[in-house]
Formats: sequence, C-alpha cells, structure tokens
Amino acid sequence: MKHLMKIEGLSTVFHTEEGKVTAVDHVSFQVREGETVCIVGESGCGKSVTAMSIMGLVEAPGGQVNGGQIDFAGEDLLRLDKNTLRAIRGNEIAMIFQEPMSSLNPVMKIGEQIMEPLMVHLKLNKKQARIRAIELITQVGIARPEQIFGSYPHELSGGMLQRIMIAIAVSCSPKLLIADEPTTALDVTIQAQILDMLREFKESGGMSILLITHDLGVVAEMADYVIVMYSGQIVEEGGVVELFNHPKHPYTRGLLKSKPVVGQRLEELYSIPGQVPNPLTLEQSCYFHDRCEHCMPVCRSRQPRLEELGGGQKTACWLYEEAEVHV
Amino acid sequence: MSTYLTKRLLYMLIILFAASLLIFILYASTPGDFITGNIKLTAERKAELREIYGLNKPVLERYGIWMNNAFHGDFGYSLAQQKPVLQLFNDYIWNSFLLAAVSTFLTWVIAVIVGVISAYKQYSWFDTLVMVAIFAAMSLPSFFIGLFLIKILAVDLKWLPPGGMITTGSHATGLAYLKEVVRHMALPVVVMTLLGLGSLTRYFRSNMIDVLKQDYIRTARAKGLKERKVLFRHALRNALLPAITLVGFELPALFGGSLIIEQIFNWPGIGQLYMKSFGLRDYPLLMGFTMFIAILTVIGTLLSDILYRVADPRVRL
Amino acid sequence: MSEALLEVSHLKKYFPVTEGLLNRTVGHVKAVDDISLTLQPGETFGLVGESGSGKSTVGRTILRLTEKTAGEVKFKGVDIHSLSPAELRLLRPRMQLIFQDPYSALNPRVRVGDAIGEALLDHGLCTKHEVRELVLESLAACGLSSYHIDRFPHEFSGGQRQRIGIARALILNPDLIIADEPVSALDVSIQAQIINLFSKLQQSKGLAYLFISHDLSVVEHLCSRIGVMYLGSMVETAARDELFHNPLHPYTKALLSAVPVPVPRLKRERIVLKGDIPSPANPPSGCKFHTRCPFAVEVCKAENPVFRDAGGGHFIACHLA
Amino acid sequence: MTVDSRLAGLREPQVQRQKSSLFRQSLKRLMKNKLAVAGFGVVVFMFALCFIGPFFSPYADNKINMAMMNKAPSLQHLLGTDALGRDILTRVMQAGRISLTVGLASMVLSVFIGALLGAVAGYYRGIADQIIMRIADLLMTIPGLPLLFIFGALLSEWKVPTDYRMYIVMLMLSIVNWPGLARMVRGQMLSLREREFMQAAVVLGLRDSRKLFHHLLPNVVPLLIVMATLNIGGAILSESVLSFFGLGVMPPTPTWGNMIDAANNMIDFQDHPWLWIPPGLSIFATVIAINIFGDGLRDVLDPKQKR
Repeated sequence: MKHLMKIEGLSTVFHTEEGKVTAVDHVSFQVREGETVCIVGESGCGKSVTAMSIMGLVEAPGGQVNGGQIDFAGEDLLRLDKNTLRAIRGNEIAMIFQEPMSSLNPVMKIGEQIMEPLMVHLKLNKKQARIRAIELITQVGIARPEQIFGSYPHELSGGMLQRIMIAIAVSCSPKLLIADEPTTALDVTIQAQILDMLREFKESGGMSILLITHDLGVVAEMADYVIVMYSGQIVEEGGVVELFNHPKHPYTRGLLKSKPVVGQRLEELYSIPGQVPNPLTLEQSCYFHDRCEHCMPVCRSRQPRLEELGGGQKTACWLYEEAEVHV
Repeated sequence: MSTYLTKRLLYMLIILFAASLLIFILYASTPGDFITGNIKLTAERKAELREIYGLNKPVLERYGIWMNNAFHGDFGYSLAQQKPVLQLFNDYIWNSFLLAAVSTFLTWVIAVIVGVISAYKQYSWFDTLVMVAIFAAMSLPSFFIGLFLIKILAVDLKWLPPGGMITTGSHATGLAYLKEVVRHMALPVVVMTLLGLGSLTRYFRSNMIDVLKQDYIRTARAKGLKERKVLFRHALRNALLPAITLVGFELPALFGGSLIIEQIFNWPGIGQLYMKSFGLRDYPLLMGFTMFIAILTVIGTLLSDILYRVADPRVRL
Repeated sequence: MSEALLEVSHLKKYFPVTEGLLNRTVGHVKAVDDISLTLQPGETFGLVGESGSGKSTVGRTILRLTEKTAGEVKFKGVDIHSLSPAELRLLRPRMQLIFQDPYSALNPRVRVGDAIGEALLDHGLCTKHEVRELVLESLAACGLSSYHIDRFPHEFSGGQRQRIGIARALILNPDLIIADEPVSALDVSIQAQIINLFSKLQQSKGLAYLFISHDLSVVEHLCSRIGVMYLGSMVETAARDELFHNPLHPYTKALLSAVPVPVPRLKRERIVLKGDIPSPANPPSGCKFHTRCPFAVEVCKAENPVFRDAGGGHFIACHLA
Repeated sequence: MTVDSRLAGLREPQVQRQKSSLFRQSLKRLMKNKLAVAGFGVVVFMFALCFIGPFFSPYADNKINMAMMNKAPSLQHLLGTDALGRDILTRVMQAGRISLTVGLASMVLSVFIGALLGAVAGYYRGIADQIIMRIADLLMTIPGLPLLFIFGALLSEWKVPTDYRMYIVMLMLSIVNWPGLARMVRGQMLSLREREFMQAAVVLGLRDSRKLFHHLLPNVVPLLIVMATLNIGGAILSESVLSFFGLGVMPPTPTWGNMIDAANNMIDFQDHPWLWIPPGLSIFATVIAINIFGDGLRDVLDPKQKR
C-alpha cells in the first residue's frame, strides 16, 4: 500500500511559565492509503499535540513545531505557506474532536457550519451548498435534516453533534480524517454508533483515518496499525494483531494488562506503579524506567531507539537491544 | 416570556417607588431651599411663597403630592427657571444626547476594533501598549483631563473653542451653524470617548481572548477558513454577544448627560442644568432629574436582560 | 438474612422543570424514578448506566445531598431523610462519598493534611495531638507519602488527588462509601491503581461500596451485585456473574455488546442501538426503553413493565424476558 | 479541551519542593509581571512621597509668604507657589496624604461593609439575602454622583468642621461603593457553594463555622484583595471630583481634588497652570499605578485564570 502521509522526526515544544515542554519528541510514522492508524497513550503523552501539529494548529501561547517534516501527498505540510495549508485543511485533511458540545459555534446554525467548508473548498454557491449540507446530514443518519439544518448546537445531543462534526469533516471527501478522541465524551451505546459510522465512511470513501484515543478497546476495534506513545515519544508500533497479541514494550504490556475487560474478570488487576514523569524535568533516559519492572542500569542513562523487530513491529526498549547494551 | 416580563416590571416599579421615596427624603433633608437662598425676598413674601409651593407641609405629605403629580405626568415646576421640569428636560436633553450619542458611538467602534486586534495579538508589543493605554484611560480624573485639554488646545493653541455649544453672540444658521456646533463638540466628545474607552476596550479584549480559546474556533480553523473569517465570523459574534447587555446600561449615560463634562465644557445639556440648579437648590428640578436617571437605569437594566435573551439562541424563555 | 447496611426502597427524586423567572413548574425531570436496592455490610453494589440514567442522583439522594421526592433510605435501620440536620451531621462520618472529578472535589486553598484531618477534629473523634498521626496513617493506606501532608491540591496529579479524596473518606472509618465514577477521569494505568486500592481497602476495613459507574468492565471487576439503570429506572439487577453471562434485559445486552474489547479482529454479535437516549425531562411512555429496543412490541409502548424476580435474585423490568 | 489544560495535565508536582505556601507562590508569579511590579513601585513611591516627603520640605509649615505669590516653578520652588506664596510641591505632598488616606480608608470601609453583607447574603440566602440585595439594588439605581452631591450639601449645612469632613467623605464614598462589592462577594459565595468541595464538606459533616471560615472565605479573599486594590483608585477619583466641586474635603485641608479647584478661577486656569496641573497628574499617576498593580494581582489571584 502506498503511504498517504509520512511524518519524519516531528517535534513540538511548548514554552510555559515553568519551562520548556517537549510535547512531541522526534516522532516518525506513516499513514497508508485506506488505513486506520491509532495513536494510543495516556493524557499528556503528546498524541493530541501530534494531531494538532499535522493540522498546523499548534498556536497556543508558546507552542511551536520546531522540527521534522510531514510529507502529505508529496508536499511537506510544515513548509507550506499559510494559504496552501489552509486549502488542504478541512479539504484533504479533516478533523473531528473530543468535545462535540463545544466544538460547534453556539451562535451559528448547524446548516451554516456545514456549508462553510463546501463553499470555501468546493466553491459551491449557497444554494448548492445547502442541498449538499442536507444530504450530508441525512448521510450521518439524522432524521429530519431540514429541521436540523436550521437548529443551533445547544438543541442537539452530544451524539448528534458528533455526527454533525463528522458530516462537516467528510463534506469535502478528505483523504485523511484525524479523529481526536471522538467518542470519549459519549456514552457507550452512542460510541458504538459513531465508530460504526467512521468505519463505513472509511470503507466507502477510501479515506485514511488517524484515530487518537486512550481506549485500547476502541483501538482493537478500529485500528489496522497502532502507535503507542509515552511522554512525547513513540515507544512501540506495529500491526494491530501483532501488537495486541505480542506486545513488546513493558509499557504496552502494562497498559494491556491493567485494563479490566468485560467478561474476563481477574481477582486482581495488574497496575503500572508510579506516574507519568514531569515533562519539565526529563533527562537522558528511557522515560518509562522508573515505572518499569525490567529496569536496567542502561535504562536510567541512555535513551533507547525505536528499532524494527520483524513483522513490521517496532519498539524503543533496551530489553530488545541487548547486543548494544555494553557498547 | 410574558410571565417573566410581568415579574420584572413589577420589581422595577417597586424599586422605583423605593428610589423615589429615598430621593425625596434626601432632597427634603438637604439644607436650604430656593426661597431661603434668595436674599431679595422679605420674610413675609418667603412665608407666602412657601405656602404657595407647599414647602411648609410635612415631608411625607409633600412626597404624596409629588408622587401623585408625577403619576399624572407632572414632574413639578422649576422654581428658578419658572418652567415645568419636563419642558426644561426637553429643552436640554437633546444637547446632552448629541454629545453622548457621538461619543458612545466612537467609543464602541474604537473599543471593538482595538479590543479584537489586541486580543488576537495577545502578548505582542501592540497588546502591551493597548493595555497601558486602557489603564491610563481608566485612571483619568474626568474633570482634570477636560481642563487640561482646554488649557492646551483651546487656551494656548487656540485650535478649538474652550466651551459652550455655539460662539457667544453668534447667529450662524444652516451649515455654518452645524460647523460651529461640531467645533464646540470636538473637545467634550474626545474627553468622553477617552473616558469610556478604557473599560470597554478591556471588556472586548478579554471577551475576545476567552472566545479565541474555545473549541469551536479550533474547529473553524480546522475547516480551513481564512483567519479573517475565523476572527470576524466565528469569534466576534460570540465576543459581541455578551456586550449586548452593555447597551442597556448605556441608556442613562445617553440621555442623562454628564454632570462633570458638561459643567467643565459649559455645554448646555441636562447635566449642566443639574449643576446650575444644584447651586440654586431648585428641588423640583433636582428631584426630577435624579428620578429620571433612576428610571433610565432601571429601564436600561431590563432592556439589557431582554436584549440578551433575544440575541443568544442558547437562552430561552 | 442479617440486617442490611443500606436499604433503599422506592426512592424517587423529581427535579421540577420551571419556566421563566416566575418559576412556574411545567413538568418534572424524573431523575430517579422508583429505585430500590439493598446493600449488605462489606458488599459492593454497582450501579451502571449512561448519562441521564440518574445513577449519580441516586447516590446524592441517599446521602441526602438533595432531598428525596418519595421513598425511603434506611442506613443501619435509620431513616436518613427523617433525621434533623444535627442528627444527620453526627451520622455523616459513617457514610462517605468519593467524587468523579478529583480536581474540583478538593478545596484549592486547604492543605492536604487539613483536608483529611478536619472532619475528625470537627466531630471530636480525636484530639489535636492525635490527628497528625491518623492523617499520616490514612495517607499511607492510600499510597501517599508523609511529605504530602503540607502540600496543596494543585501540586498533585489526578490519580494522587483521587487518593487524597479516598484518604479523606477513609479516615472517618465509614461503613459505606458511595463512589461516584471515581476512576472515570483517570488514565488507564492510574485507573488500575485506584481500582486495586478500592479492593485492598475493602478487604482490610470491611467497607461496603455503592459503586456508580458507566464503565461495565470496572463494575464487573469490583462489584458483587450490579444494577443497570436507564432513564431513572432500574431495568435489571443481578449478581455479577449472572448479569455478565446471562443478561436478560435487552438494554443490558446492548450495553454489554457495545463495550469495545481490546481484542483485535474479534467477531462478535453486536446489538447497536438506534437513536439517542431520550431526555429524562420527557421520557417515552410505557417501557422507557421501547424507543430504542430492537425487540419492542406493542405492549412495551403502552405499559410500564413491573420490576420482578426472574429467579434466583435476578430482577428485571421487561415484558419480554 | 484547550492546549493550556492539556499542558496542565503534563505538569507534575516537583518532589523536591519544600513546604509550600500559596502566598509565596502567588508572590513569585506576581514578581514575573514587570508592569505590575512597576505599578506597585509607583504606588509605594507616591505613598512615601506624601507621607515622608513633607518632613524634608522647608515649606512644610505653610507660612503665608506675600513676596512669593503665584510664582512659576523655579529651582527654589520646583513646582512654583500659590496665591498665598505656599510651595506647591509641599502642598501636593500634604494633599496626597489626605487623598490617599481617604482612598484607603473608604476602601477599607466599603470592603468591610460589602464583604460582610455580601457574605451574609450569599451564605445564608433566604430573607437576609433578599433584604441586603434589594437595598443594594436600590442604591445602585440612584445615580452615584447626584447622591454624593446631596451628601456633600448635607455636610455643608451640618457645619461639619473642615477637619472632620474627610471622615464623612470616606463614609459617603463607602455608602456608594459597597453595593457593587457586596454583589460580587455574594456571587462568588453562591458559585463556591455549588463547587464539589463544598458538597464534600457537607458529606464530611463539617460544622457551619468551618465551612464558612475554612472553605468559603479563603476562596473569596483573593478576589476581595483584587477588588479592594482597584477600589482605592476609584475612591481617590471620586474624592477628587467631590472636592473639586467644593462638596468634599474643603480648604484649608488640602486634597488633590480641591487644589485643582484653582482651575475654576479664570486667571489661575490660564496663567498659573502649576497651581492645578501637578495635583491632577498626581491623581492620574497614583490611580494608573494602582490599576496596573491591581490587574497584575488579578492575574495571580483570580481563580478564573487558574485551574
């Protein structure tokens, strides 16, 4: 399969009051055409910032992409001028967010908000955009599209709003859809509907999905390829089956073991001790070392590199680089 | 909506009633009156006049009469000017309105523009400059800045007239009259705009900063909209919405004149009328004026509420 | 049967829906609509439901943080809702609450040690000299260090704050802890730590939990009996293994099948429910679930099913099962 | 979720830190705001100038010197002299004492009344709330300046000795100012009551006094400090207006406001600007410094900014 997007050494930093935080630290991965890639990790691991960096929307005070390249359909997104990037955004790369309730403008009608990208990117006129918007509302499974078209966000439920967000996202038939925790704020039964819908759009539209989530269940259900992030770095990646069946990195293993699974109750849950390190005081080491059961002296002093292990699986862990330990 | 309105109106009336009582008692206990202050009158004439104006009656009875008349649309009779208070208001209020309307308009336009730009470029040197200017504007003693500008621009440089609405003894008409008024207006308008600008700019700036952090702004950008559109179509609407409540609060200022500015610039408005009457202890006029402002304040508050409810789709009645 | 620790019978909590500022009541949100449950000492009862199911309101009404509309809450045989404020205050230490959001549940201006120890002092359960020792003990039991005692809440991560919240409840030696979504705001690795802490404390202190959660996997792990709520009503109650392996209510079945399982390429039969959860202010007639139920028949629209025993302590409210 | 809050998740507590104090942390953050520090510097300078300055002035006795009437600024009299030959700089400093005292004292009084009534209204609600807030509504309906004017006129009639007038002026300003503060404190109390930590206090069965003094009030104080600071500036401005119109503090007690009264005299206004410009600039400098400092305080203390 051809790659659609290839990210190479992406780094994003935030300059905060207390110091510099490297939220995304030399991250490289690719998304192939028609593939769903999941980035999984806990809060603060840099998964959302990675998405915002791709969109060119890291602009919070002090935030800045300061290295790497994002090759998308032959162009480096980080080196495009603002207008070209804007033409790609919402058009070839679209995005949906975690909080559907606050992601739509509260004082604009739903219809208007769906029409905007249609008019900007597809250059439809108002009339055509309106017709298309109503089609889109129908496509995301909402009855009475005409009525919804004229309503305001606060009149709809969270699940409906997320459908509207999806309608906006797929309106210009993007090649890549970035979904940042799209179901975290929703109930399980609604989550199932939204995930089904994303899968349908992916299959019918041939688009790729970059799904960002903390929920390993969602990952297993949706992903073709999985990337595990920890403290701004990728610690493991691989095909979904290999990664779930043979996790290599102690963090990945820990995550999988610490999640209770319906119908597979254990007497005691495994838990990873400690907590995520302070991003302000990271030192040259494996960032997971002080929570790791297999911590070795080298883990405290040197950073492991992400290495191929065969079968397309990669991990950044000294356990798998024993040959190099004594160099 | 109607039940809400009824309740609000009722509360409004109660507050106004209490305010009227308070105002009346305050003025009634204010020392001296128009007659005492007039040294030309004999003691008998004074007593006679008191009788005529009902000033010898007990306070509460006088209040009753005052209120009764007010309900019939009669706000009393100015003793100094020998004219009905309402007629005097009508004579002066429009001068005040002219001044207030122009400066309010300017204040809002400048505040919105500067506030939006400043918020968009938060932490830039422009923003810092604006912040300092905002604090400066909020810290100006109104009468002092008025005097200061008169001294420099009118007295020393002689660019603009120092006060009044038309040049003394002028009989200009038509366009010449208009030009004269505009020249006289310039300084008081500048001062009033300056005084209002600080807090309003700050209000828009902080509103806009809050709005720009919202998720839907990120969504708008993610859609690939132009920055101008994100700012003015998506952000500004949300930032302006709460400002609608301020429109109502401007009401007393629009029609109530400005005591200080009109006094300093000798502008023949209702504020100056009040100041003049205050020196003369012309109670009917003073009470009428204070009550008038109180009414405007209460109506303004109600108006703010209604406007907000009309404008915000999220608030339903 | 021994005396129940907590007995909730036919509890109702309606919130009035008012219009205008005149507060004319135009309807009711039936947040809790006829809920009954019993909790034995040392037992864990799980209350599961989606948003709007009223599960949190059940917890809050039991603790009388809001007044009930009807029904009865008996804690150790005492009717909580008939106590005077002073009597209630004295009973408070016996039943504690753990909040979902560890950020807002702690006062930002109170040091951790004070936050944990102040209730002891206020109830006169120990002297000023003893309190520090007891606080340290409680901190240690919840996996926190002694140097944390003088810190302020903002210096802690979410997981640590949840530990502080647990320590604050634990120090009073309660019989019952109502935990309202205590791990929902936490990351997976931290979530496991807190769940284990809950189990450990139950074993060592003989606590009873009313565990409120939307997460079935967590509830399955911790609870011995589970109740499933939908729009203010209990639709199914059963012992843990019974509920998870033999769910009878269509809603429970759908809920169970909707939970994503971390096993890739898993083929399983899934009941995807249509539509949205109706508003609790305007619930459907008859069985409240009939609008989304794949098996609904005529009778479901008209009649509210009775909550009945389907055998062996497995209760269900459904016309079909 | 904003990037800020995402970052908040990233920030982990630093283990090595010693026993912390919220005050010290706030102070540290305040010191980073250069503008606010500068504002504070100016405020301190003005206070020092007004309260200590006169001791170093050779003209502090305010002796009438007919030979030195209305002299323009010179090396001898840096800001010139007035109609009685008194040194303007010294007068400005002495006036500042009164103006600053009035501003400070009226702030203390209005904060005291406002905070007390606001807290009572917000905590007990019910009847007390109704009564207090209705009175506040009423006072806010009547325009402030005419109200102050009436009070001022009353003062003149009661023949309040000029020495005592400043105390009455403080009281007047407080009467006009407290409703706003009370409303704010009440609003803050009401929103705090809804916070989960207050529910936690209920579940813990804490006493009312502890809930009020340990949980509610400490969360109101920061906002109160900010409002109080900004209130000083407002009071100084109001006092100057009153005194300028001869309804506040009257000569011979000098205040910045009644010194500007010189501008009401056509000749002094046009030809002796040193009589009225220095006190005006003093007001401006002091108030802007207070406002900037207060705003810096707000950034540090207002919980709305923090999470």
